Amino acid sequence: MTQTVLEVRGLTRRFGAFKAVDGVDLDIAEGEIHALIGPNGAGKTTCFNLLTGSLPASSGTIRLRGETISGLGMDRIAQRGLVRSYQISSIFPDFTALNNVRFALQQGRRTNFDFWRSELSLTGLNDAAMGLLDDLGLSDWAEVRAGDLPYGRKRALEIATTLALDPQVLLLDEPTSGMGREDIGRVTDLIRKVAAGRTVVMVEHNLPVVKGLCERVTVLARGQVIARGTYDEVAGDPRVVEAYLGKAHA
Amino acid sequence: MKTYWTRAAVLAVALGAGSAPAWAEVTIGYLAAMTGSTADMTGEAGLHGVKLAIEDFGGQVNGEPITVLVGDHLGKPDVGLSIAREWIDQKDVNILMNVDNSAVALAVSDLIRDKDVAMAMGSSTSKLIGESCGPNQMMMLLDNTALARAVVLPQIAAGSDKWFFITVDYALGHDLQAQATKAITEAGAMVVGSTVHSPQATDFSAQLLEAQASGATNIALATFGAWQNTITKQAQEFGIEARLSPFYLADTDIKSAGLDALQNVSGAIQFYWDQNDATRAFAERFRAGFGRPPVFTNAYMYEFTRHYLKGVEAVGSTDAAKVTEWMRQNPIEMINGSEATIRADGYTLRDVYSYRTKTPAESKGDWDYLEITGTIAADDIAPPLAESTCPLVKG
Amino acid sequence: MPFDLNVNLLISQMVLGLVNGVFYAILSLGLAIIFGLLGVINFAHGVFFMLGAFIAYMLLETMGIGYWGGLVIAPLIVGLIGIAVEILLIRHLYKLDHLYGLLLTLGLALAIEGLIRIVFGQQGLPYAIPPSLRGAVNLGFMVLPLYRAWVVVAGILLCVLTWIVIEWTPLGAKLRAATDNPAMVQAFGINVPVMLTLTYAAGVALAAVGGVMAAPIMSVDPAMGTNVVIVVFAVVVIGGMGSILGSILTGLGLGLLEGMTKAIFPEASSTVIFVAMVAVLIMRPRGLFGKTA
Amino acid sequence: MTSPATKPQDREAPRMTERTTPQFLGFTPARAAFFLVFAAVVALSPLVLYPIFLMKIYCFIIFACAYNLLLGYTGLMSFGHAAFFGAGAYLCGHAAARWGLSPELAVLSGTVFAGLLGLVFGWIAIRRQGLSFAMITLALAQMMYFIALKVPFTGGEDGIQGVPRGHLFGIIDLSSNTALYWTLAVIVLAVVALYNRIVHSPFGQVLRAIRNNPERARSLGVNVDRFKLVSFVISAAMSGFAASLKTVVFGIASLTDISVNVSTEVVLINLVGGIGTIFGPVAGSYIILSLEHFLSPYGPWLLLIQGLVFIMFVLVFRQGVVGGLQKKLKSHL
Repeated sequence: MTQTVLEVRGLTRRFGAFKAVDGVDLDIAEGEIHALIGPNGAGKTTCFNLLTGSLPASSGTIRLRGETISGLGMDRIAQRGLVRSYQISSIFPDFTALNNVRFALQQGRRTNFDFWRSELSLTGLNDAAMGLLDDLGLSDWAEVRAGDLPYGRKRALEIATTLALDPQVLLLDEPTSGMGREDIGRVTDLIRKVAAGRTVVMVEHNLPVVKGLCERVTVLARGQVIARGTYDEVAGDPRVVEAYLGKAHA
Repeated sequence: MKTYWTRAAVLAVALGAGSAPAWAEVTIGYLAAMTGSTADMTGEAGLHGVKLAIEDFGGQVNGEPITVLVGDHLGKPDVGLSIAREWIDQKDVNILMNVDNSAVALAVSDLIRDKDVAMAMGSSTSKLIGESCGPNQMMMLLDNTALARAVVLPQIAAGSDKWFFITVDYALGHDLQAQATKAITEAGAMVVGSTVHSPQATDFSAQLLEAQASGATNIALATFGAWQNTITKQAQEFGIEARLSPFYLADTDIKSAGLDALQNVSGAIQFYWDQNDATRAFAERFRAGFGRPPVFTNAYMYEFTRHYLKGVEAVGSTDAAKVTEWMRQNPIEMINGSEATIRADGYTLRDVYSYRTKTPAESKGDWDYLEITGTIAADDIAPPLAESTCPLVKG
Repeated sequence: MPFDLNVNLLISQMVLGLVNGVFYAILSLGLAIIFGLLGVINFAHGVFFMLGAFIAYMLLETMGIGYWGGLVIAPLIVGLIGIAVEILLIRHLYKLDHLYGLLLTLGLALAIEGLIRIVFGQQGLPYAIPPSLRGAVNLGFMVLPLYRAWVVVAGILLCVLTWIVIEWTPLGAKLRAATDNPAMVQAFGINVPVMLTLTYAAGVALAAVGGVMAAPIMSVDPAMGTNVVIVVFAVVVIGGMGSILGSILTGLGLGLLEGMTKAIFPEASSTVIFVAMVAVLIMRPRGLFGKTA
Repeated sequence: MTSPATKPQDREAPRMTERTTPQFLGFTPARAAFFLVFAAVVALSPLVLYPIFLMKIYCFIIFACAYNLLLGYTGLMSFGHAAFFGAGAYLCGHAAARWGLSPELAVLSGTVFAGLLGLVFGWIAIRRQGLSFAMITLALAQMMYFIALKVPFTGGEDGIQGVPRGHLFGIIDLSSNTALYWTLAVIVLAVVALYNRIVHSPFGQVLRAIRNNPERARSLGVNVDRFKLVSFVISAAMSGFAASLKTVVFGIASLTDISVNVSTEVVLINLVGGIGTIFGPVAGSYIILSLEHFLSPYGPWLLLIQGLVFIMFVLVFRQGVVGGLQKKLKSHL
């Protein structure tokens, strides 16, 4: 098997007495598309928040390429190449779509503290930004204020912004939620395209999308891993059926 | 409310005049705290005193109209300074009246040092007649040394031998405390303790408890205005037995705190409206326009404005040096019939009067608060010229 | 003589500090309730405190209604003003950034203070202690004026009562639920907009009760609210925003701390609360009773 | 490759054309036009208005720009800028009056001191957001006020008086109002240009991203707290700079400079002028200071009117004068 990029051991997060994530182990291999699925309240998003450092873990370790990243802030983790998108689209509403992407590209340029230089010094990034917008079908929207984009476009813009960082490991939180059928098709294609050369971990409710995209699947329920394997393997697992449909159907 | 509109009218005239060369007019700049705890006592009312004096002259002197500019320094030196500067630069002001705050007065006094402007100050910091004195600066109020003596000495003579200070944490308060402490120890009495209160304070129970614990016969209030009113009320609440000795007590304070809280207090005052027929006549005139009798700060505003205008008339110009020279050389005619003179350092030698506040039973109603019990001769309390640090005196 | 410590003096200053603490507690409690439900920091809180005192004064001067009447009527009037303010002004800002609520109430505070100064003048007005509460009790180590004893007892009772209403009654449960999730509560048929209006009114009425209680101690002064409200903000930051019990305990505790400082090191008494705030913020950024998460 | 469904909808989305707009030193044609108008007003206004009053406006323009950088472009509402204004004023006054430093060094020390204070306060306050941040800064500033009241350094309520204007770089005698006016005029124009440059730079882009969505900025690898702190310190230092100039002009540093009114005044200026605009601080300073200047003889009426202006702008004209204009002209001003 190929090398493990992301290695998680015993990841736990308590809120008071409640364990939202309870002793989760994960091994994500280089270059794979991995899905995290499970019923509502299974702890998938909390798990994401722990991986990206936006929530501190109660216990457990997270290693990225062998280096421990648990305990680092979200910005430091992002700088190391693990970047996420959000379930509810997270954009810079007052920026144009182009500027949203360009701002992410700027992060690779160490120009953040340049206060003496004109913004125009960033126009060199415009072509790269337009390229990404084009990939997501957003080129006609480049000059529109991001806050005024329709919902599906905001999601696409968020993914474009995330990709602009060229992350090694990409965490996508429900990338297709709220999208129309056609958009889902395009995003699925896009994820497949960007997965070349990088690793993708996604939380996804749309099981056909998971089935079509993901090489391996981890199923969470009540904060714990209850099954892992290929889509077909876990789909046949009685515990998974039970978790999704309740005991009566097991 | 009416007064605001009249002020607007005065201001409009002043602004209109400002654009044309106004060298011929007599321009009085009335700079006072029109907002804040002394505003009711002095601000608006003092302006009324100035206006009555102008009225005496029929609104003009030597055929030139008299204009009044009004500014609110808010008790802030920077605000006062910028208003004074603008008046001097733009409005050719001839005399600045009142400036009733030591910090503002010091700043403004410094500003006019090399300008052709006179200044009659309603502030009492001893510095103003000491190292910061000036040839065109005159002090209308008793300075802190004189005030402290006027209040303290008669009471020590009457047997008050242990003093405790509650002092506002301002330069004014500290200066007053220092002068009074000097007067007390020189007279052979004792200071048994002191405490400060912050200018933001609204509760003085801590200070009063300390005062009570010290076993003092008198609690000297080196503070004024709203703080003093609250202290007197709370002293009553705590059943404090030591006598309260305020330095600045105006009729308006008694009205505000209630005579109940301030009965049987002894002190000294420069003017009381119910002293004699002359003061009562003036009070009647003042009241007709302002709705209440004048307090001492309103009275001297009238006395000094009148004295200044007489000077302008006599000298025949508004040249500050010449007019102030005249003002020093001629006695000021006081409302109550006495006379006062301005010394070289700017201090005004005047008699003051010891008083006792009435009890609510003795009082016939609003504004009937004081009983004048004696006269303190000007020379007994004046800061000695021999000890003056004023360069004009030494040189 | 900062360190000339006298135990009697220390204890009496702490008792007197408790009087201030009661005012801090009442005010920060009102702030916390309003903040919890409306998400608005009510900068005008001090002004409503001041209005309580002024209305009590007016009731006495114009209608002869004394302290006890004032203690009931003034908060009711202020509550009505609060209703008007919420409906006419604050309501329109809920969908915006919370900071606009702060700015609006700041403007309100300036305007009301200006108005009071124009109408009542600049100087403080007298308000006598009610005859039934004159006199003093001897506690052995100090003589405590009866009125202050009353303020401490009544103030603490008022705080506890408010706390019980919020924590233990169905009304309070609805209030807390509305704070957590307005949409859900609306689905259950509780009229949330009305609840927001009444909460604001209750919060400012509480401030007015404090104002009436303060009137006989402090002079009835246009600046009395402004002076106290900034200290109360520090109390709220120390206690943790939105915590009901936290604001009560912190208010009382800081009153004690301030009293203690007056006895030991009077020069620092005006800064001690702010110093405490800095210390708490460095060690526990969410405040003493702030929720973690 | 675009199918009909991907075409922009008919609903009007405001289009910005910054990609194609030419810029010079961060000035688009619209901003340059405004800047030239401002420069012309600065050059001509002393003919009709009292120069010291104009200089006061310029000091407040600088102060308001400093504040808007933080509120309008970083999204942090401080209620404690009086602390930095006061700190700058006092140290500049102290340096000029008691150490005898030349005006440029005195102003520099005031600026640096305010910046350092900003570093400390920023470090404490930045851990909290939104309303907590506002209240903490307010309380910290109030603490500074009480300290200023107590320590002998500040001269209590007398303030530091008689601060000499001195000679700029040993050459230009600032005691003449004319020389001082033109010095201030050049400085205020330079500061507005610099402020425009900071906002429209890669650094400014980061600040605006943080204001828009701090969580997202962090997830893209931006150390949000560090940028907030840097912005806070720049704002504090600029406030100290403004206060130092004011001290040189008026010759006094006093408790007024550190009182809570200063903090609310700068918020009001920006609210009226336009939060998050370049020329909002300029317009706001002219409006609010004129209002104060002409209403100051009317005592409490000023308070009432200020309050009503606050309420009116919060309820009806949140974008401020320049913000409203910006919407009309569809160009960032």
